[in-house]
Amino acid sequence: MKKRLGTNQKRRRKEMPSKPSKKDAKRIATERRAELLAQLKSLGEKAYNDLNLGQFPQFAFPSRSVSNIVYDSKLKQYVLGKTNVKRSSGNIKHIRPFTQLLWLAFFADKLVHDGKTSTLRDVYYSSQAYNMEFVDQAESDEIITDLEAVLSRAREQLKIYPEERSAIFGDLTIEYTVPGYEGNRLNLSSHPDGYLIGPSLSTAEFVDTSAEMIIAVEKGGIFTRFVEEKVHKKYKAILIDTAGQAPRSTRYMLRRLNKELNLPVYIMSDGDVYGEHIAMVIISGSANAAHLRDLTVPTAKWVGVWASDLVKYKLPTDPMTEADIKRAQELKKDPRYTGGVWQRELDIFLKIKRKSELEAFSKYGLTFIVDNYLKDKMQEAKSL
Amino acid sequence: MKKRLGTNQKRRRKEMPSKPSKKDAKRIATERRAELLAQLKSLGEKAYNDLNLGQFPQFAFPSRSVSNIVYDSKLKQYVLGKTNVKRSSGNIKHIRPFTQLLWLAFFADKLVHDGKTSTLRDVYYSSQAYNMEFVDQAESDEIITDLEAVLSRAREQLKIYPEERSAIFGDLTIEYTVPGYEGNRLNLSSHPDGYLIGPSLSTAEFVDTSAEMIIAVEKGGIFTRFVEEKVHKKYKAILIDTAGQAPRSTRYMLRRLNKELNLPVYIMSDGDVYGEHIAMVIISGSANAAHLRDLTVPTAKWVGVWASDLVKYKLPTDPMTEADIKRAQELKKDPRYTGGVWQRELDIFLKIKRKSELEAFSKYGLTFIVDNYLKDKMQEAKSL
Amino acid sequence: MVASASQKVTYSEISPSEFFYRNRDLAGFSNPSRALYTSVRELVENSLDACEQASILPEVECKIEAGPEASKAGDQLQFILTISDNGPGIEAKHLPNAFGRVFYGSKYKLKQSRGMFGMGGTMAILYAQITTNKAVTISSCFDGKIIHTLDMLIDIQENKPVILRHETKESDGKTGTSVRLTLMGDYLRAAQKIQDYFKQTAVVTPYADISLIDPDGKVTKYERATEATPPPPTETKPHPYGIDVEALRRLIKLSQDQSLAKFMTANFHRVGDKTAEKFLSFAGFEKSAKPKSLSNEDVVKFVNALHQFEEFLPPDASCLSPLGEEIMNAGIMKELQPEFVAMSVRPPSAYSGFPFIVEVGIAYGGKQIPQGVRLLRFANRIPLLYDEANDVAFKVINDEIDWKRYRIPQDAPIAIITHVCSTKVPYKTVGKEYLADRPELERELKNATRDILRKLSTFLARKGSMEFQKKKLNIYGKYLPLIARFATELAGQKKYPDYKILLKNQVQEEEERAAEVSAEAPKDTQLSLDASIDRENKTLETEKDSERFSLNEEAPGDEPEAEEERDAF
Amino acid sequence: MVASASQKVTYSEISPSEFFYRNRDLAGFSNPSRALYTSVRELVENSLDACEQASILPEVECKIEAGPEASKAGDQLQFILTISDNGPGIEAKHLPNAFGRVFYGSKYKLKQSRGMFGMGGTMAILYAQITTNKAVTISSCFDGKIIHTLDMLIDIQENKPVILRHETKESDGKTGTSVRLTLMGDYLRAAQKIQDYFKQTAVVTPYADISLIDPDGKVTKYERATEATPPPPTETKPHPYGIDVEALRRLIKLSQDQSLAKFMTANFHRVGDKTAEKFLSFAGFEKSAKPKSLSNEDVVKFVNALHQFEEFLPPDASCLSPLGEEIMNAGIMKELQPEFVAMSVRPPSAYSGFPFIVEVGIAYGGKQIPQGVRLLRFANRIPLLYDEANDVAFKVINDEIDWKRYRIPQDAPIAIITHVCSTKVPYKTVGKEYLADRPELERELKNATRDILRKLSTFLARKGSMEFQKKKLNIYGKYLPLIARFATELAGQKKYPDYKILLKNQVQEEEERAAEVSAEAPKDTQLSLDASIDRENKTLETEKDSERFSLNEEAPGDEPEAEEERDAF
Repeated sequence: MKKRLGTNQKRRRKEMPSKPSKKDAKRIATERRAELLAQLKSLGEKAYNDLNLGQFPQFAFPSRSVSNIVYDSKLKQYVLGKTNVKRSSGNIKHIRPFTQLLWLAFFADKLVHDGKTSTLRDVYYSSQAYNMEFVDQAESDEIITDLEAVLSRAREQLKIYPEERSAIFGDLTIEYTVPGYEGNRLNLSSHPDGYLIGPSLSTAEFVDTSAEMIIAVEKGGIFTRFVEEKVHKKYKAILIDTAGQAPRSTRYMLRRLNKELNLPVYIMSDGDVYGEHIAMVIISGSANAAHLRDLTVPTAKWVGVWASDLVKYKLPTDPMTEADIKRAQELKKDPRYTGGVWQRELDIFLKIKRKSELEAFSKYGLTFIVDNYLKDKMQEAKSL
Repeated sequence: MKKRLGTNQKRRRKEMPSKPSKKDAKRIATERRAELLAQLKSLGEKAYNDLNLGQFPQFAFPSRSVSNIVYDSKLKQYVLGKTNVKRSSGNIKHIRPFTQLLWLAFFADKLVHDGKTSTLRDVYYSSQAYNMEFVDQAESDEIITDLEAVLSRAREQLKIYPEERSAIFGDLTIEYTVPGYEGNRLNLSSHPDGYLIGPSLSTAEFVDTSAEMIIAVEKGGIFTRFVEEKVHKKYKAILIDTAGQAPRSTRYMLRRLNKELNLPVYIMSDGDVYGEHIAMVIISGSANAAHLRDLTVPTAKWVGVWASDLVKYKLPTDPMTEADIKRAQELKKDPRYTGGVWQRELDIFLKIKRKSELEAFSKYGLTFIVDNYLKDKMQEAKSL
Repeated sequence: MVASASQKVTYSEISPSEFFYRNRDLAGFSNPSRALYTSVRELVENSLDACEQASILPEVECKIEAGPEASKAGDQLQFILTISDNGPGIEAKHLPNAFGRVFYGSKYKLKQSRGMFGMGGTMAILYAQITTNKAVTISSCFDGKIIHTLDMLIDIQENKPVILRHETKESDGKTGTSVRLTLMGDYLRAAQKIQDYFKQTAVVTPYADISLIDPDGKVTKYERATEATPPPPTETKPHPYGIDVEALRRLIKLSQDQSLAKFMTANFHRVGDKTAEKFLSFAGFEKSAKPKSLSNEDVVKFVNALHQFEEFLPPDASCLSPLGEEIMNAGIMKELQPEFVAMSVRPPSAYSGFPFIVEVGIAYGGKQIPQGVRLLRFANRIPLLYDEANDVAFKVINDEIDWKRYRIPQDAPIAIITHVCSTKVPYKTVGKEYLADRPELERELKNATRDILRKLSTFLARKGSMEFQKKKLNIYGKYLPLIARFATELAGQKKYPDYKILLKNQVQEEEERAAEVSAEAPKDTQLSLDASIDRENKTLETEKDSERFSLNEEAPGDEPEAEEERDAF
Repeated sequence: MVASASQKVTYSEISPSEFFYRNRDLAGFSNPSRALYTSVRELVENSLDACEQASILPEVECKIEAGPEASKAGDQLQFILTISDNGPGIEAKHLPNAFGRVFYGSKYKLKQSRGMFGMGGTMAILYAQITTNKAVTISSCFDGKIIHTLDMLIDIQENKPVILRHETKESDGKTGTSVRLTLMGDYLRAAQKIQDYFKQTAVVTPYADISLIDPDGKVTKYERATEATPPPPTETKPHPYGIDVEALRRLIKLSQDQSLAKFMTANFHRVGDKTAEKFLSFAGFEKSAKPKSLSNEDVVKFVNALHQFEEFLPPDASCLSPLGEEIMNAGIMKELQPEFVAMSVRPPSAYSGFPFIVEVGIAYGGKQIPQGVRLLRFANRIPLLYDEANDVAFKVINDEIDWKRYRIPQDAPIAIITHVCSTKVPYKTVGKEYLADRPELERELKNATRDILRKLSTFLARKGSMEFQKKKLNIYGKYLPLIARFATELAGQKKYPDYKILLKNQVQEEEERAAEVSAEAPKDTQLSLDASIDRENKTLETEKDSERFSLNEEAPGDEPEAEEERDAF
């Protein structure tokens, strides 16, 4: 199958910082894969040798307990500290999770070898083929995170994907690397309902774009509204629907769009503390993923909905719940939240004790959010 | 923007029962729109005239109370009976919902005129621009359903969409009718992560396909697995991810694929009573939408996961909860569930009191579900 | 083990005062705080009883003084307790025994009084004596001329008073009694209960002037709010249902009557010639038989028949002295200052032959009553402060009333006042703290409570109905213009239709309807209308219910369960 | 209203039996079912008390016969109740008063007995008489030679026995007493309580042979399970803390002692020369002062000092007769047949000068004990069946024990048996149904309960530890081969490594460790190990905890709160 390039070539195309050739893309992918396989194999060899020496094999990896999660103000994200934990098969309390972890390494090795993807749920069930079992999916998810920490690699590299459905739309041509589609290209403005960001899009290479910015929104309804109101044309923007808290693959995608295409990222989320935190996690990452890199966009800008916008635009609001208030107070102490807009808006939330959401602008008509609010905000963003 | 047709034209293309020309598509759309606008206007005129006559205006529409939901065994779906309810502005208890209903008709009229879409949430907020208000979204959703009943039209025709995210993948070329994309064509096999079924896909016309069947699955993970294992090629199938209970727009899409392209529909859902019911709702519709037509696929086949498959394939299972059992007992009495496989499988569920899900086949390896289970089932489906 | 030789067993007799000395917890003297409270209470009740028996408007003063610091022991301290009243006084010859002898008193009658066991005052004096070894000082003027003053101890082993001093002096014409005793007590712990006791006593005796002077000299006055008093209770003959074999034997022994028929009318409550005759025929006795001729077996047969005969009249209330609506109202208004008060006085009833009357009052709102339901219990005008959860009234209010029926908000500020008066209150303990759940009593309490709740419900509905009128006007005023606007725009018209006449008509009509409805509130219709108003207050749940209800009204084919039973998908 | 002329007030005295006749609810005779139960119980307790005082292994028979149908009245029926024992008998001269006079008896002593108020038997007879008018028949043989049989009524007004018949006949050498009375009762309603009463009595008197013959003639036998009996209780002198002014006055009056020091050692419990001297100096009295020289004020001062002096020895247990572990164990094993039983007998303690001992037993498992915690309460060997929720033991077990500490599953089948014995049990009512929450009693109950729960906890932990060994073997056997397989495949090897030696070593090592641990169970380590075994039983929650715990053990820098406090995203 072959795809033609998008047809709007008359527009000024964004210069690719380093246009990768098809060959390059393939080579890079192959190298990455070999490196990963070597890492997995060495885990097996270590355990094998230990057993032959009459020793109980063990894993050591960075502790993910709160006391070992520290904020790296240079990286502007949470990272793990120096404390390691040991999981030994010689300890009756460890032998089960140890075996699970080793099995998972073995299973991931097979996935990578076979070029297959799987879901978190698949992993939970697949264990049974090997006389391994998990009490529930929470237990297997936990082991997957352990393996991420052991390898310092995201589960997506191990071909394990969660079932999450964020979407993208805009003038970006990509080239697939997944089996059967290698070399195929697609322009992401061709389907106005948006493209799901799944395994194949996550692993695609970027070929060409005329976009000058990325606008990420929290909700599908607003994403559709933005497409309908042609925000992608008016602002030369690639639109991303994070569908709530942005999944890792989407954060990875945002980072790549930012780094590889040198596009600024703007985030528009609901007018509550969770919305503020959705923006923050895109920018500075989460504590849960402190053991991983390459999931942050330090230069991204949160443009709304701010607590101050609730007042300024007289939006319909709901009262904040006890939980909302507690969350706001916690975030105020969070090292990621130092400085400017972050503290200011938290303070306003805590003062007005109200919250709102993006759809609330419909009070002023459906197009207000694009024609007025977004416009104001993009103006304002220049000074951020 | 222009799209070329998919390149696999060497395959036998499915004959379109009536290949609509571009003009036809446009004409049909225009006619539909005019009809809808006339219907809305007449609502306004009736109220206007009543007021001028010194009478309290009122609406009459079919009651949606359980006693008025009856099973039509010819249509094989639930329909509303003959009982009408009246909502009069002269009744202190009705005046508020009456006004809301009239406002909604007015608002929908604007949407259709302006060619905009909106979400259920947008409607909730938009009311405020008109001094109308809803206590919460549940209230506005209820009024939207009332208007559906008054007009006998689905909310999607009024340009009101829920935020639901089902997806489609396979060799189907469509032509958009949404503003800005009129006439654009797209082949739905070009993005292996799948296409979101949103407003633009819902309103697109079908142009061309080589597919011979539709396979609808309940979950994104299985959808991705099917794409990865090339089920679309092996079975010449269009794949649909219903993302749980199929949204109305997806059921409408399934019906159109079935009717317009004459493609058989096969449904594969989780091995529990909810899975069975997901299949049933695609086939025979829901009681909630008894006031609407054109949302059923009476010839669709449910091929799994059956309760008997749990036993046959020795799947990992969980015990059914009290709620599961109660649900199964209710469904046994449901008129849609008369006959063959439906009753039989409910009986087995109630006997073994266990449930499972599609991913459970991963116990036998990731490809088992396609290489073995799907194969068995498509064989079996011939006799259904 | 083989049975060894018998140990020596010795027998002895003890006096009644010795018994209660040894087991004083039984009478409410279990610890220094409870003892102080009980002493105050028993003596105040004696005073009130005395005044009321004599139809005197009571004036009672209770003074609690701290004794010398030196007399302190732990948290306890010597207190001097003085209770004075303006009652009829006690004849000098009865004075020593009335206060110095257990089982001696004026209360062993079939007659309503606060005291039941006739030993409260004596127990207080006994307790004072055994804790401080001090004599009690009793002053009383009976004839309005001479005041007798006694200093007295009790010889507990012999159950008799020991008089240490007897003085007389002239009176200024007033009668009354005063008791002054010194006891070890714990005022700190008792203070709250004592204050509650007086406060609640004031609710049911608004015709009394009561003062409390506490150890700091602080005076709390509960002033007379009405001069209306309940009629003094009178003694009554026993009701047939309350007769046991022993009682019948005694009556026969004393009787001079020549026939059973006469014997019955002379000795039994509310038994006339006709009833006596019917009964004797029912029981199988000759009406002319001589009472004294009955054999032992006859007596038992007679008593069993008394309990089974169903045509005796219920006891009348002449021997009882309920508070009545007026007095209870005055008491509640005075002490609780509620926004609304209602009473229900039940007709006389009886358990085991003892007549009783239940009176229940309800007070709602105002500044003093906190949110939630508070229960104030009284029996023969005594406030019952302890062991609420064991009381039959508590059981009735918490378990047997379907509060939802009355549509009273859960956290409404309510006080329920229950008063049970009887010639014999069925206390479960000598400490007089809670009433047994006799079925007859339970039934009457339930009926009275339902009655007052209905009244409160009506009041609240009427109150709601007034606000309803205003709201309705607003609603039509709000929605009709909107309807006009949307209809105009949707129809593509330019000019608004004239909806103002509609507005006027409708409001008048609705006002009339609401007025009718509120006159017979509370009813479902009324409340459903209210509910639809409540939408405006954003209470969706109620709103949905009323919506469905109204649809059903007009389309009777509809079923109200629609929402819940609809298909899950 | 103006005060009207005084009404005539009349005074009268009533006898103790008259008082309790009028207020019989106070003694537990409030209705026909309760009265039947109370009669059975009071008479059986008299019999048991008599046997134990005489160190005779008790044999008691209780027979309940239905009276003639004709005597029926409603649900009530005449019953003939006969209680016979093999006790020491009662001397003929005491026989009439012991059963026919209220406040006359052998129990007015500072000595442990089931009876407290000395009127249970008399009240049963009185109740029988007033409901059926039948005389009671009492037979007793005291000397082993002559049996005296009396037919007797009570003159209630005079509180004295009226003997209708007195016969004697020769005995076969056995002593004992039998009481036969006819009363109106409601057996249907009382049956359950009566059966519970006997069943529970059997738990605490396993040395007694008790038979119950019900109205249908069905015989239930509670047979002797042990010949061990508790030592018979003896009389004791009063403890200084229990002395009040009245008591001191009486002692002084009777005393012939020449000095206060001698007076104290002669009259007070556990007061020797040294303590007397110390106390007198503390209280400010001359040790050589004559007791009779004390003034009234001195007496009060003396008593206050007695209560404040802190160096008196606590009362000893010589006057008490606890059951002891052996007897209680026998009783519990016999009646409840549990899988595990443990006892805790507390050292003697005292409240207000009355010595008491708390004994608590726990029974776990077996076929008879249902799931959940059941409480069986006893006081001086009497089962307490009514008003459980008011009892101090109920309060302790429900509110004051932190059950989580003992890691006993919530629905474990447990019976807790509490026994309080004292020279004076702090009942709250004459009906003897529940104990007051005296702080000293509460404390002892708490300590004893904690003790038995610790024992049960240890038992359960050991039981768990045995199963633990087997499970551990399974776990290593399961996972080591898997580890070998995955390591081999991942490393791309062909041959499995030899992991079997590891398996063998590890299991031995673990067995030793587990053995140590179980010997000192229950500890956190043990339970944490158990928990990790529980993973296999799919309890993830516990599992996660233990996982975290173990990681921390080895990497002390880790904090255990990791999971909960992690960022929500």
